Amino acid sequence: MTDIIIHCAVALLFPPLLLGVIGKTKAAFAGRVGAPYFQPYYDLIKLFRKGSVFSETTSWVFRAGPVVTLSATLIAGLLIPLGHHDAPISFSGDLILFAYLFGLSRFFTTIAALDTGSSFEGMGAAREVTFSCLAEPTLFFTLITLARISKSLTLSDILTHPTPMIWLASGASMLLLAGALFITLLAENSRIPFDDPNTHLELTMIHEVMVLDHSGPAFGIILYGAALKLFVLGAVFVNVALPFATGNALLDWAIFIAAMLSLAMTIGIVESVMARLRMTRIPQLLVGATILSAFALMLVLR
Amino acid sequence: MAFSGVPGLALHHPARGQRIAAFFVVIASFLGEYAVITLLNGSTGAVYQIDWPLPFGPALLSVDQLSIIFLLPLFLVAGCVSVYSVAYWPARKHSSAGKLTLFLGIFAAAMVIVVMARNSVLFIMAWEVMALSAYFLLTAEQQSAEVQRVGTVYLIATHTGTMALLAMFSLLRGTIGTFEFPLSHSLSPSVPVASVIIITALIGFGGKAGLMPLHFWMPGAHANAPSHVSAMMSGVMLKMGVYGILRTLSFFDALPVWVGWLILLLGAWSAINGIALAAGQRDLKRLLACSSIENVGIIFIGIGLALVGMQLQAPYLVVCGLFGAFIHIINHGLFKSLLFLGSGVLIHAVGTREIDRMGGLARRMPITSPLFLVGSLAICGLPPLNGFVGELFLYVGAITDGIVAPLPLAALVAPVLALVGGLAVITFVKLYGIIFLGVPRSVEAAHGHEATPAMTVPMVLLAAGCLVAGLAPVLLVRLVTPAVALYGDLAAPVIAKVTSLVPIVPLTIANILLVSLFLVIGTAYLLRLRRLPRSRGATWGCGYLEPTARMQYTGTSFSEMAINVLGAIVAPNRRKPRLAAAFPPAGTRFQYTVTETVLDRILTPIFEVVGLAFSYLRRVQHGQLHIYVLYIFATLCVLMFWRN
Amino acid sequence: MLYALVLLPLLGALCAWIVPDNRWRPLVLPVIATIHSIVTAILLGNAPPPSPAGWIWLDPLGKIVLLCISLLFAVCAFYAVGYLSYRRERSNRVLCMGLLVCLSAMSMVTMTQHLGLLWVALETTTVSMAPLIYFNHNARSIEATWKYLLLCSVGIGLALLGLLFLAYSTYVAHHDATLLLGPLMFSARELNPAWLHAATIFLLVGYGTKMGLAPLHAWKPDAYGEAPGLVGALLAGGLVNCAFLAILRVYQICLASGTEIRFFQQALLGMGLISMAFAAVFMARQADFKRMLAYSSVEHVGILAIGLGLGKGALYGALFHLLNNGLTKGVLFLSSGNIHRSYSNKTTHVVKGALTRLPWSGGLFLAGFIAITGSPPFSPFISEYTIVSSAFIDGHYLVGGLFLLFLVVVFIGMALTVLPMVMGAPPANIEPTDYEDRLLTVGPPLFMMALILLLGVWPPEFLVTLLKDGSAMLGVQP
Amino acid sequence: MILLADQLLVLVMLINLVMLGTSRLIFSIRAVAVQGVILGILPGLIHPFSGHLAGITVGIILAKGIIIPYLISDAVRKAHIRREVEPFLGYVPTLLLGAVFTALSFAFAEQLPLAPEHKELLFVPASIATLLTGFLVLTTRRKAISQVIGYLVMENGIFVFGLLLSEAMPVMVEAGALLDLLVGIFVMGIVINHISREFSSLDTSRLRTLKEE
Repeated sequence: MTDIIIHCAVALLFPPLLLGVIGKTKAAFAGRVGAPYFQPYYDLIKLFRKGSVFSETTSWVFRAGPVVTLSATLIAGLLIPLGHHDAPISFSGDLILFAYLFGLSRFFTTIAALDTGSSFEGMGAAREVTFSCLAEPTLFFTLITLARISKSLTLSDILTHPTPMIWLASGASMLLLAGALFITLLAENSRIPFDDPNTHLELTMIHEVMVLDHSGPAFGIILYGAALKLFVLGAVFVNVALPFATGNALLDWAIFIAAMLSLAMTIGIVESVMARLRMTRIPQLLVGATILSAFALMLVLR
Repeated sequence: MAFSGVPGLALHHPARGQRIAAFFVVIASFLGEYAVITLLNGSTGAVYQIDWPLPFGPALLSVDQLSIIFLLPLFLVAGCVSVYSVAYWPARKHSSAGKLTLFLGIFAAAMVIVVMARNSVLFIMAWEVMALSAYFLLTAEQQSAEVQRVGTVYLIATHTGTMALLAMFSLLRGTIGTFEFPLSHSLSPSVPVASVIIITALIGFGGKAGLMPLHFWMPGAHANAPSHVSAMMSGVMLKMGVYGILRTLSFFDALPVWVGWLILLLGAWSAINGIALAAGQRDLKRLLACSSIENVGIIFIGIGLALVGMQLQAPYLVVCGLFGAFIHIINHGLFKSLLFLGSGVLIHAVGTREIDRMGGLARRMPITSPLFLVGSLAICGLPPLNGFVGELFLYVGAITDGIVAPLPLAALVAPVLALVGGLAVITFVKLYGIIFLGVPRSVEAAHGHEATPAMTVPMVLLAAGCLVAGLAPVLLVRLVTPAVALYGDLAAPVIAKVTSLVPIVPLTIANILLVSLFLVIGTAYLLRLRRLPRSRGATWGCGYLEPTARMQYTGTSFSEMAINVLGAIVAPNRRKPRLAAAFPPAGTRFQYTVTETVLDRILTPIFEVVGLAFSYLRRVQHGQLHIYVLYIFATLCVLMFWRN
Repeated sequence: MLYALVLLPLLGALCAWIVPDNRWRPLVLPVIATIHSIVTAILLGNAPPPSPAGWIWLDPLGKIVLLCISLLFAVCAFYAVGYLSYRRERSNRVLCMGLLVCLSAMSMVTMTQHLGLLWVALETTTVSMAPLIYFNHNARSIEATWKYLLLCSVGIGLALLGLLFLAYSTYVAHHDATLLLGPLMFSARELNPAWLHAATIFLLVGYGTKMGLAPLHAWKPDAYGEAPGLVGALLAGGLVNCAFLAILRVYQICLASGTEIRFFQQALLGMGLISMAFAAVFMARQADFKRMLAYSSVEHVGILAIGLGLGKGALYGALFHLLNNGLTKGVLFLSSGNIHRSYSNKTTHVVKGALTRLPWSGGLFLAGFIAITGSPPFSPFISEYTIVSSAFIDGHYLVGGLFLLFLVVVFIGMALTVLPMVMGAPPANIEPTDYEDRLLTVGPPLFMMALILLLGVWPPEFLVTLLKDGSAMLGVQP
Repeated sequence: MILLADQLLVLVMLINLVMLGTSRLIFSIRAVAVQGVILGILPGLIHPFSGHLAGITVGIILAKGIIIPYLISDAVRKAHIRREVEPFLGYVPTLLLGAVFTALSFAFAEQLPLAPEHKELLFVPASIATLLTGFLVLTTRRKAISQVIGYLVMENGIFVFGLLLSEAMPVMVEAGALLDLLVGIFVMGIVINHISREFSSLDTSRLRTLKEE
C-alpha cells in the first residue's frame, strides 16, 4: 500500500525535476550558472495561473489534445514498476497497453497541432509521427526480449527481473538492449540528437513546434506531460540498466531516485556534447536502433 | 428463416420504394441479428435442405459458429447502410437509385447464402451473384470513364478468381465424391491434390479478400463506388474471402506447416504494404480501401499464427491467433463501415474525394467529426477502442509463444504489428487532421454542411458499437469463443487457460480508468480556463504575418517524409521539376503519386504483350477463301495420319 | 403428327410466297412458329413409337434439339415481325420463305433415324440459309454468303463421302448396306474397322465444318457478322445444334462399335480445345461485336465437343449446354441486332453507352454476356460447370485446366469489348435512327433471358429426365 | 462389262487431269458434264438392271450432264468471262500435283479392304483422285466459276464411290442428294451473278474485306 502511494507520489511530483537537472547539467557544461533545479515547477505553476490565447481556427480537438496526452501518459506511468516495486496496475500483457498508450497520446498531440492549421505545426506533426513510427518496433523488440528473458508478460516482472546474474548471463544482449532503449528514450522525448527542446528555429523543431499555439494551463499540461513521459521511459531504462535491488523498500526508492537523477545528468551530458542530427539522418539512426534491438532478440532466442 | 427476409427489398420503385426497401432490410437485419444471437446461445443451427433439380446433389444450408462470426457484422452493416442509402442516394436525385437498391438487397442476400451454403455449387452460385451484384453496385455512376475502368478491372479480377474456385471445388468433388462440403477436419492433407486445392483457394478467395498481391482491383473499386456500397464491400464482402479460406482450411485435419507460414507471410506483407500504400494516398476513399488491405492482412496474420500453432501443437498460438482474427473481423466490419459512411457524408458535403481540398470541417460537422475520430482511433488499434482488443490478442499470442512455446520466430509478428500500428497512426492522423482540422482549403470545404439524421444515425450506431466493444472487450470474447472452440477443435478449459493470459478484465479497468481520468483532467482544465482570462487570435505564423489557407500543411506534404522512408515499398512516382529560375521561383510544383505497382507495372504490360501476340495470330483469318478450303483439307489429312 | 412439324413450315413458306404485301407477310412466321411449338410440346409429352421402317423416330436426343429449335424459332419469329417493320424498304419474301424452309429441314433433322435423310436435311438447311445471310444485299454480305455457301457445301460433301464409307463398311461386313441408325448400331461390332475409321474422320470433318469447329470455322465470323440478328440467332442456335446432333449420331455408332470411340473422343477433345483457343485469341480486342459473337459461338461449339469427348458425366452437361448455348446466343444476337439497328453501326468505336441509349437492349446484351461467359445464376454456368467438374473428376486435369484458362481469356476479351459498348455515355455525334426498343423487339429476347435464368436455378422436371435419357443413350449408366 | 467400267473410270481420271490443265472455263464445264454423263452410265455396267437403277441413271445424267452445266455456262455468259487468268498456282504445277494425288489415291485405296466383287474395280482410287482434283481446283483457282467447278468435281468424286452402293441407297436419299446439289448450284449461280455485279469481276481474291487485321 505504502509502495503504491509512494509510486503515485513519485510519479506525480518527481518528473519536472528531471528537466531541471538536465537544464542544470547543460548550463554547467556551458559554463553558466543556469536556472535553479526547481525552475520547471515554477514554470508550471506560473503557466497554470496564466490566461490563454486560442487561434480562431482551432476546435475542441485543440483543447482535448493535451488532456488526453496527459491522461494516457499517467496511465502508462501507473503501469511500470519503480525501483523494483510492482506497479499499481499490473497484469499480463500490459506491456502492449503501455506501448499503445503512447500511440494514443501521440495521436492527440499531433491532431491538436494540425488543428491550428499552421504549416509549421503540421511539419512538426509529420516528423513526430514518422519518427516515432520508426521508434516503435525498437520498443517492442526490447520489451519482447526482456519478456523472453524474464518468461513473463507483465511489465512489473519484466522490468524488476533483470539482476546482475542476468547481466552476466546474457550481457551482450542486455547491453544492446540498453543502448537501443536509450536511443528510443531520446527519440521519444525528442531530445538531442533528434530534436532540440530549446532551439529557436521552428523549421528544425519536432516536438516543440507542435505546441507553439498552446498557452496557459494547456501548455502547462503539455510540459508536465512531456516531463512525465521522460520520467516513465527513463524509469524503464533505469530498471533495465540498473539491476540492483536491496531488500529494503525505502532504500530501493532512494537508489531509484538517485538513478533517475543520474540518468537526467547523462541526458544533459549527451545533449551538451552532441549536436542535433540532420532531419534526413534521423531515420537511419532509428533504424539502427531497431536493428540493435532485433539483434538482441536474436541473441536471446537462439 | 429470418435470413430470407433480406431480399425482401428487391422491389424497386422510386423514392417511396426505396424507403420501403430500407424498412424491409432493417426488419430483416433485426430478425437476422436476433436469429444469430439465439443461435449463439447454445442452440445449434438447423440444417435446411433444398432438393433442387441440378445434377449437384441437394443444396444444404446451415449455420455454424464460424458462419455466425460473419453474419453478425453482415446484418448490422446491411441494416445501417440501407437506412443511410435513403438519404445518401435519394431516388429523386439519382436515376440509378432503383437499380442500386435492388442490387444492394441481392448483394446482402447473396452474402448471407454464401455464409450458409454447405454445397459447393450453391456456394459458387451465391458467390458469383454476390460478385456480380457488387459490380453493378460499384458501376452505379457508369457514365464516368474512371468508374467504367475500375469496374472492368474488378469484374475481370473477380471472375478469374471464380474460375480458380471452380477448379478447386471440382478437385474437392473429385476427392470426396460429393458436392457437399465435407465435415470440418475430415480430410487428411495427404490426399494428392490437397496442396493444389489450398493454392487455388488462396488465389480465388485471397483475391476477393484483397490479399496481396491480388489486391490490385480494390483501391479503385472501393474509391469509385457509392460510399455506402464501399462500406458494404469493404466492411463485409472482403470478409467473404476470409470466410472462404477459413472454411476451406477447416476441411483438412492437419495441414502441412508451410500453409500456415505462407498465410502468415502474405498477411504480414499485405498489412505493411497496404498501410504504406494508404499513407501515400491523396484520395479519401482510396486511402480507406488501402487500409482495408492492411486490416485483411492483420486478420490473415492471426489465421496464419493459428495454423502454425495447430501444426506445432501450440495452443497459445491457435487460440490467440483465432481470437485475434475473429475479433478483428467483427471490429473491422464496424469501424471500416463507419469510416466509409463518414466519407460518404464528406463527399456529400464537399463534393470531392481529394483530401487536400478539404479542411476545417470539424466545426461545420459537429456530429460527423467526432464519429470519424472514433473510427480513426479504432482503426489505429488505440485503446480504449475496439481495434485494440483484436491486436492485443495477436500480440499476446505472438509474444507468449516467443516465451514459452517452441516457436520463437512467431515473436517477430509483434514488431511487424507495431510498425503497422505506427504507420496507421501516420495515415489516420493525416486523414483526420487534414480533413477536419485547420482552415478550409477550398471553397467547397468552406461551405461543407452536416448530413441529415438518416445518414448520421447509422454512423452513431456503428461508433457506439466500437466504443462499447472497446470498453467491454469481454463481449467480443464471449461472441467469438464458440467459433474458436469449433474451429480449433479445442476444449473449453484450454481456451479458458489461454484467455486467462489475455488481460480482458484489467484492460477494461484500465480503459475505464483512462476515460475517467480524461474526464477528470478535462473538467478540471475547463474549470480552470473559465476562471482565467481568454483571448482569441490568429494562429502564430512564426513571424509570417499573412498566413493563407493554401499555406497549410497538406496531406500530401504530411506523408511525404514517411513515403520517402518507405520508398522501397510503395515505389512512388515522383515528378521533381527543375526550378525554372532561381528567383523569383516560377510556377514549378513538386508532386508524387503512389502507384498501383501490381496493376500498372506488371499486369497492364503483360496484357499488352499478349494482345500484341494475339493480333499476330489473328492473321490466320485473312479472308482468302481458297486457303480456308485448304484448312479443311489439312484437317482431314491430320486426322487421317493421326494414329492415337 | 410428326410429319406436321416438317410439312407445316413448308405450307407456311408457300403462304409467305403467295402473300403479296411486305407488311403482312411476316405475320406468317409467328403463326406457324406457335403451332410448331405447340405440336412440339405435345410430342415431347408423348412421342409416337418409331415408324415401321425405323426411319422416323423422335428419340430423346432429337427431342432435346427439337425443343431448342422450336423455342428459338418461336422467339425469333415474334422478333422478326418487330424487326422487319424497320426494314420495309426491302422485300422480305425470300427471308420468310427461307426461315420456314429451314425450320422444316431442321425439324426433319431432329426426327430422322436415317443418316442419309439426315444428311439431305442438313444440306437443305445450308442452302436455305444462304439467301438469308445475303438479306442486306451489299458487297460484304455477298462475300459472306459466298464463303458460307462454298465452305459448308464442301464440308457437307465430305460428310456424304463419310456416309458412303459407313454404308460400304456394312457392305464389306456382308450385311446389306444400310444407313439406318438402329441396324448400324446393332452390327457396329462387325463393321470393318478401316472403313469405319475413314467414315468417322470424314463425318467429323464434314459435320464439324457445318458446326464450326476450329480450324473449320472460317465461314462463321463472316456469315454471323453480316447476317441480320435473327438469322445469326438461328445459325448459332439452330444449325449448330442440328450439326451437333449429326455428330451425336456418329458418336452413337462409334460407341456401339466399341473400338472407334477412343479415337473419336480424342479427336473431339483436341478439336474442342483448339476451338476454344481460337475463340480466345480472336475475341481479344474484337471491334466488331457481331464477329465477336461468332467467335463466342466457336468457343461454345468447342465446349460441346469437349463435353462429348470427355464422356461420362460431361455428356449431361454437353446436352444441357446445347440448349443453353442456343438460347443465350439467341438473346445476344437479337439484342445485338437491336443495338446495330439503333446505332446503324456494329463496331465498338461508335457503339458506346448502349445502356443509356437503349436500356432494354443494352441490359439484355449485358445479361447475355454474363450468362454466356458461364456466370451463375444463368444456365450456361450449370452445364459448363458440369463439364469441367467431370473433367477434373475423371482425372483429365490438363483438359480441365486449359478449359478454365480459355474461359478466363475469353471472358477478359469479351468483357473488354462488351463493357465499353454497354457502359458509359453514348457518343454525341451519332445521328439518331428511327429504332427504339419496343415490345416486339425486346419482349422475345427478354422472355428467353427469363427462361435461361429459370433453367439455371430450377430446371423443370421433364427436362431433367429428358437430359438423363439423352445421356443414357450416349452410354451413361443412369 | 467390268472391263468397260474400268476404262470409263480411267477416262474419268483423265478428265480430271484435263480439268487441271485447261484455262478455258467453257471447256472445263463441258468436261464436267462428260464426267457426269459417265457417272450416269457406270451403275448400269456394274449392277443388274432394275427400275431403280434406270431412275438413278436418268437422274444423274439429267442433273450432272445437262442441267448443272447449263446453269454454270449461263452464269459464265452473264458474267462475260472466258478463261481463268493467272490462278494462284500455275497449270503445270497443278497438273503435276494432280498426277501425284492420283498416284496417292491408288496407294490409299490399297489400304482399304474392298468387298470381293469390287476387288478389281478402280472405283475407290478414281473417286478419291476426283475428290482431290476437286480440292486442287478449289484451292488453286481464282475465279468463282472455277471454284464452283471444283466443287462439282468433288461431288462427282463422291458420287463415283456412291455408285458402288447405288442400289443399296434408298431412292429418296439419292433423289434428295441430287436435288440438294441442283439447288446448291442454282443458288451458287445466283450468288455468282451478284458477285459479278457488285465487284464487276469474278475474281474471288477480291473478296477479302471480311478478315481480322
